[in-house]
Amino acid sequence: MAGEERVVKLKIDNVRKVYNSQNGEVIALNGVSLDIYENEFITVVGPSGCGKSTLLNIIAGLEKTTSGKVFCDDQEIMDTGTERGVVFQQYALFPWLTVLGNVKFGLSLQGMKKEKADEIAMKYIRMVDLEDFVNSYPKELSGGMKQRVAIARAYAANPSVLLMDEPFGALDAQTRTQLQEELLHTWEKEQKTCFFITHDVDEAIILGQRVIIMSARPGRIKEVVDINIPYPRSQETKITPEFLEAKNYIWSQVYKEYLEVRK
Amino acid sequence: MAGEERVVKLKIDNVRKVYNSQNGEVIALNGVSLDIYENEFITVVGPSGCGKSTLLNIIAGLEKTTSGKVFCDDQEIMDTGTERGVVFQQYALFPWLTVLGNVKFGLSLQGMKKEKADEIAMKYIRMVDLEDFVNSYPKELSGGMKQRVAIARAYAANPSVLLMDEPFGALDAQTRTQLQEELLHTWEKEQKTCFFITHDVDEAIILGQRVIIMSARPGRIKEVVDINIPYPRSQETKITPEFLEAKNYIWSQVYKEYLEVRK
Amino acid sequence: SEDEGTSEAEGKEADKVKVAYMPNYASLNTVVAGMKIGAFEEQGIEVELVEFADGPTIIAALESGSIDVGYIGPGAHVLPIQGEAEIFAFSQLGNADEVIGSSEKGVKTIEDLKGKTIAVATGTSSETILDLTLAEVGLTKDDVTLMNMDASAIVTAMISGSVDAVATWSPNTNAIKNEMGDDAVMLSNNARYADQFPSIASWLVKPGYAEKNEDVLVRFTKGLYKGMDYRVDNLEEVAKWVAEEIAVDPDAVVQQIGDGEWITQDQLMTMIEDGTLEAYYKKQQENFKDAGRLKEEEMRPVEEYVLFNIMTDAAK
Amino acid sequence: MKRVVKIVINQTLKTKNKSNVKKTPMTKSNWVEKIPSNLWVLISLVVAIFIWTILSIIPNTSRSFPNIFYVSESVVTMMQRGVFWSDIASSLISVLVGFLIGFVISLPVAVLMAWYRPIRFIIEPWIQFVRNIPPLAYVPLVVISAGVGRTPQIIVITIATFLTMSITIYQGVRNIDPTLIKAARVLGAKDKDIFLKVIAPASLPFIMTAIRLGTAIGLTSLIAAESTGASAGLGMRIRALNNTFEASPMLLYIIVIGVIGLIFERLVKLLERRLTGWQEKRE
Amino acid sequence: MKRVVKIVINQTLKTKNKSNVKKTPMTKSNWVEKIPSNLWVLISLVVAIFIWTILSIIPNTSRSFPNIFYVSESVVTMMQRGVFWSDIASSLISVLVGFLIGFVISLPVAVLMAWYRPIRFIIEPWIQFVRNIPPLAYVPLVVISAGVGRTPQIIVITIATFLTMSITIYQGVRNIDPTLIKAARVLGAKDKDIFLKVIAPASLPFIMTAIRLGTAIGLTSLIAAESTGASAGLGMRIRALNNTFEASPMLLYIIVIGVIGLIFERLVKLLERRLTGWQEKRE
Ligand SMILES: Nc1ncnc2c1ncn2[C@@H]1O[C@H](COP(=O)(O)OP(=O)(O)OP(=O)(O)O)[C@@H](O)[C@H]1O
Ligand SMILES: Nc1ncnc2c1ncn2[C@@H]1O[C@H](COP(=O)(O)OP(=O)(O)OP(=O)(O)O)[C@@H](O)[C@H]1O
Ligand SMILES: [Mg+2]
Ligand SMILES: [Mg+2]
Repeated sequence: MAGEERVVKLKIDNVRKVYNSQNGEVIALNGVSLDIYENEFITVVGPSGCGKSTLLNIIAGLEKTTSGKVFCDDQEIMDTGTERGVVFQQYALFPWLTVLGNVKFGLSLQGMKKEKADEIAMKYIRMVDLEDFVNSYPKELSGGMKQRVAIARAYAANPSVLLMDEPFGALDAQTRTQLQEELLHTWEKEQKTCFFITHDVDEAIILGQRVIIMSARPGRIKEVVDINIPYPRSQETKITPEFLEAKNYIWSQVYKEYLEVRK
Repeated sequence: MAGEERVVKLKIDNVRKVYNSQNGEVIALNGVSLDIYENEFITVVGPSGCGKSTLLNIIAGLEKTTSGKVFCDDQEIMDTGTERGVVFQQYALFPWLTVLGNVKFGLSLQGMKKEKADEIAMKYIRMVDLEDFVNSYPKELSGGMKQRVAIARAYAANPSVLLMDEPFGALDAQTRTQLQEELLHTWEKEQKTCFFITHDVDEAIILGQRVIIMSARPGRIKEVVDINIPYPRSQETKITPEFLEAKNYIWSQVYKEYLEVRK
Repeated sequence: SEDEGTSEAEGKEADKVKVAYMPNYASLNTVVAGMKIGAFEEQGIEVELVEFADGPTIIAALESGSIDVGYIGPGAHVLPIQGEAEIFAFSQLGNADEVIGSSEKGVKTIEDLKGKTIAVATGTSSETILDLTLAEVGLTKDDVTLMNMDASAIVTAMISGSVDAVATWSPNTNAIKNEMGDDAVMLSNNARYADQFPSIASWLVKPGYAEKNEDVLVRFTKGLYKGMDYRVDNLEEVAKWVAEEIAVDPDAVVQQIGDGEWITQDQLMTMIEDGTLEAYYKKQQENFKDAGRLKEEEMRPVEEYVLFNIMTDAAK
Repeated sequence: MKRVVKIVINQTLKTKNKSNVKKTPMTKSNWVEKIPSNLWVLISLVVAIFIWTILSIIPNTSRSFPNIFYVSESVVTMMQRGVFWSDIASSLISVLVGFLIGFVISLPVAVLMAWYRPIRFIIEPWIQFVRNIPPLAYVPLVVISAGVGRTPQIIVITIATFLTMSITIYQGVRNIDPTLIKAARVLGAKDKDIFLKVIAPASLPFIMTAIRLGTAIGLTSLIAAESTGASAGLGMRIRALNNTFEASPMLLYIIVIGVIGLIFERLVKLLERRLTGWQEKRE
Repeated sequence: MKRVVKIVINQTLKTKNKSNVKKTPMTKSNWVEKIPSNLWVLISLVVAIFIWTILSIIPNTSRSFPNIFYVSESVVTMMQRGVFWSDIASSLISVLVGFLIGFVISLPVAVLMAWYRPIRFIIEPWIQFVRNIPPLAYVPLVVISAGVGRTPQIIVITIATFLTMSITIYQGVRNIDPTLIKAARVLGAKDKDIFLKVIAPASLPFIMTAIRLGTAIGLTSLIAAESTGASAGLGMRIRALNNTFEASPMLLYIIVIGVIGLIFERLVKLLERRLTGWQEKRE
């Protein structure tokens, strides 16, 4: 995947983000710069509160920077855009819509005809293997199924960038593993630029081409680790020496950060 | 652990349980008999709806049998009793009590003096490594911490039988693994008769001395598998050939059951 | 309360009488005057006042036995006729109801009412006066638009010009006149129909009470008489006492002085002797029957429910 | 292997739903469970009529509780007077229109309160303030500004229902999960879409509660509302019948109001089941 | 390794709590955020007084809205008449006692309704039925059975508050997680313990809502309650002042009711924060 001529998809340029809260200012991000290439799979780890979600929200256009800019396809990001899809940790499905209704929500907004929207939505519902549940409401689905719907919904809007904020954080191990594999599989088929936040170092390594390690107070990029494990990867990858080496290294770095935060 | 002279702690004798629901009778359990020995660790697997929870509730005294009897220490079980503690899947902590208040709930009910109750409760709070959170309310705890409180609460009442209904079902993988190890550790120190329901075959094998496989419609005991892996067990046990053999065997049996249910 | 013979019960503990009233001059003037001049004390009676918003609730309180005597206006007299209560004293002929037109809206005479919107509280004596007023010029309720509303809302409706005329009672009428000045034209009032529709107000007890407590009742009536006589000569002073009792503006109560024909004990005795009083009550029965509120078979002799003997005994 | 995992997920799911069903934990006796709910309604009715009959026999209460025959008779009486149906119709119109306007106003007010702190801080205390004042107390004010007839009746009911509904809906909108709004935005929703397609459906359960409270308050404010001037109406007639001491038709009218309330309640329940079936009940 | 895992848990936890803070998603302007809430109350007050002053100038409304000076003056008037404090005291006693009795009755009724189907089926429809009837309509009935004075006032308020509170608490008890009850039973709790140590605290949030609704309804029923015969009281005085068309003291009394309502609201909020701080807010 690491071809020679790489196009920069997302350019994060010296971003600073300060929140004003009752207890004074909180510097959530400071001097964050990063180029993310087209079709690249970036994973992000770091202690809680280091600004991972803030960065993702800025890329998504859900929050504004205090200073610095973010570009997508050389266009400055000012607002949300359908070329940047987001998958949230808590699924964020619309509980009053069926699986189908959720997946085609974005399509209907774009004024697409019902038949066409249904057709596209069904394609992605099949992709996540939920064709038996098209007309089910979210409350009738298990956590893993809900997250699959969220992924299908993000895919259906056909974004070129997929931003995921700990999408598997709330799932049990089995489901989590399974969804990781499905995600990898889909990404290998239909490449998109992925920005994937996780607390789980294993997950970061098994998915990412580069792992971004962030540090807190203020949130900065501490290190970028290249993961040179070839795709297709699977759960077996976890026992390869490359994996274990990367894991040990990243753990130690993240662990330091955790200790830092505790102080 | 498998000593020569084994005392029967729980005797389940030809239990049948029928529920009357709007759609007619549901036979939840039929002809279930089992002897559980003192200090034994029993794990139970089986498809959903095969009556695992029903059996546990009957042993706990929360439900009555339709026919058949259950004995604890040769005494017929007619009601709940503090010698049989239960840990529920959804934690079932009292949200209006602190960690300490939850753990000593049962002790206070038994009319124990405040100081004594506090002392005993603290012992078990330390056991589950939550001494920093004594005065926190459940809402301030993560899922894993809540489940630890539930376990401490069950232990504090000093039951000789511990009934657990998918206690780790809602936890993420890391926490789950950690709690499994803690539970094993505690059980090795302070032996109790454990009856542990799970959906996770790995979990059933790593914890149990015997794995009960149940089958559905009506709920019966399909097979009892002895796990001859010596304690102390740990996560490394999962790569031993004994473990893998047991896993393959039980998976295949359970899988058959699942297919059965689907039909 | 069952003491023997002696009516002047000095040195003995006073008998307590709970009196139900409505917060206006007509209802309170005799009792308050009697209390202030010590007329009840003299009779060994301690009066406790309880305020009510309307007659129906007073009747209900009377029935439950939680008050002893109550003041009621004309509308509630159907109940004593039906045997639900007994009248032990006449209070006054009311002159509080008026039909008022708004000259601005073109209602200057009774004839002008045709086709207009008139506010009235249904079931009250004001409604009857309105009926009589309309009948005088050959109109019926069908010739006008009736708005049934709460007494207080009637005033605001009239002043704000939402209705063309009203039929209501004092103090609402005073408030309307105060606010509208010359624009408010009084078209008719009770006095105009006194012979057709006597607006009788009376004092009530529940059936059987008088029999058991005749002595107390007579003494209470004696107190009332003293209050009546004092009142006739001191209308304004009594108005101020009433205002004090119900904690409202004294001027507002003074304006209510014209609400009735205030009589003395002697005048009352004359009315009893020459049969005028009985005639009023009889007429009242007929009016109820005509209005469909009383059935033919429910009509009965006045002396069965008006206890003339209490009134005459008290005058001795 | 993958297949198995999937089945496990489905199974877990089933367990979850099942647990929604067994709500009441403690019912023990079995024959009680078997009595159908229609029969219960009947039993409840019989008990009530029995108590009523007793009240109509006790001398003290008999005048206010005429027995059931007199009350049924008075249906005929009131129909002969030609007011029974027009009273019901008039009150229904006032309550429904007042309720609808109150509802329509409370929706945007609730949303504005939830979104904009200044509006919340300025409006909320006043809503809370007026909410505790008996509607009868502001009847004269309404008559001054709106005259007599249908309008002020509707206004009184609008005010009373608005106060309660806006607070209820406001709490609902406040409780909307902000990620739902974010999710809609990243899928390309504009402010209008967010209002119509997220805020509105997401606050439906609270809107339903508001509707339920609103209709009840509309009915209990009926007497106050119709004291602003009415030529027909249940509340106005109750006052008039009270003035003329006609206990039977008065009790009849009180019962009519109660029955209308029950019918509203059922309708709202029906609506609720249809509109918020997607809602996840508490675990 | 274990240590790290534990930290991760704590961190996750922090994130969770944090997310409770950012409730309103859409507030954009920053200076608005900085105005302290006390200032907002002041602004709100100023706006209201401004509107009031305008109303007192417009000829049409000026009679019912005397300006603020007249109204303040009437505090003195009513004190001179010697009724101001006794009216407030009397109404407070009626409302509080009525509310308390209503509350004390509604607790067991709610629990019984939640636990026993027969009781639920028999009682619930009647509560729903009476709930929609204006309290003024049953005032005569109350007077007949309870006489005059404090008792019937309290009874009217008790009925009105009971109806709403029992339904609210009942829904709360119904919603109690049955596993909590099971958990208590296996720890040796008897029926009494379950009631006192599980049902009672678990339904506290709903009880709080019930209290809030109950006090509001107690106040709005004040005029109805005090029309049963009273010697002092805010509602009864409002009627009397209404009869004599004294707009200033009447408006004053209306404001007093509103203020009492606000004070109750604050007290309940305080109580709520103390008693249900453990409650997990919706994610
Ligand atoms: N709306 C806000 N107002 C004030 N401070 C905020 C806000 N959102 C985030 N912060 C602060 O900014 C910092 C970064 O938050 P962010 O949510 O980006 O962290 P994170 O890395 O995603 O953490 P986690 O791993 O727990 O999700 C934290 O200190 C947080 O308290
Ligand atoms: N209260 C009840 N009323 C009627 N049927 C019930 C009741 N409780 C359980 N059942 C039925 O009894 C059967 C066994 O249920 P049980 O909860 O014991 O299954 P389980 O093995 O614990 O399932 P799971 O793995 O999903 O927890 C199911 O078919 C269920 O539908
Ligand atoms: Mg985050
Ligand atoms: Mg189960």
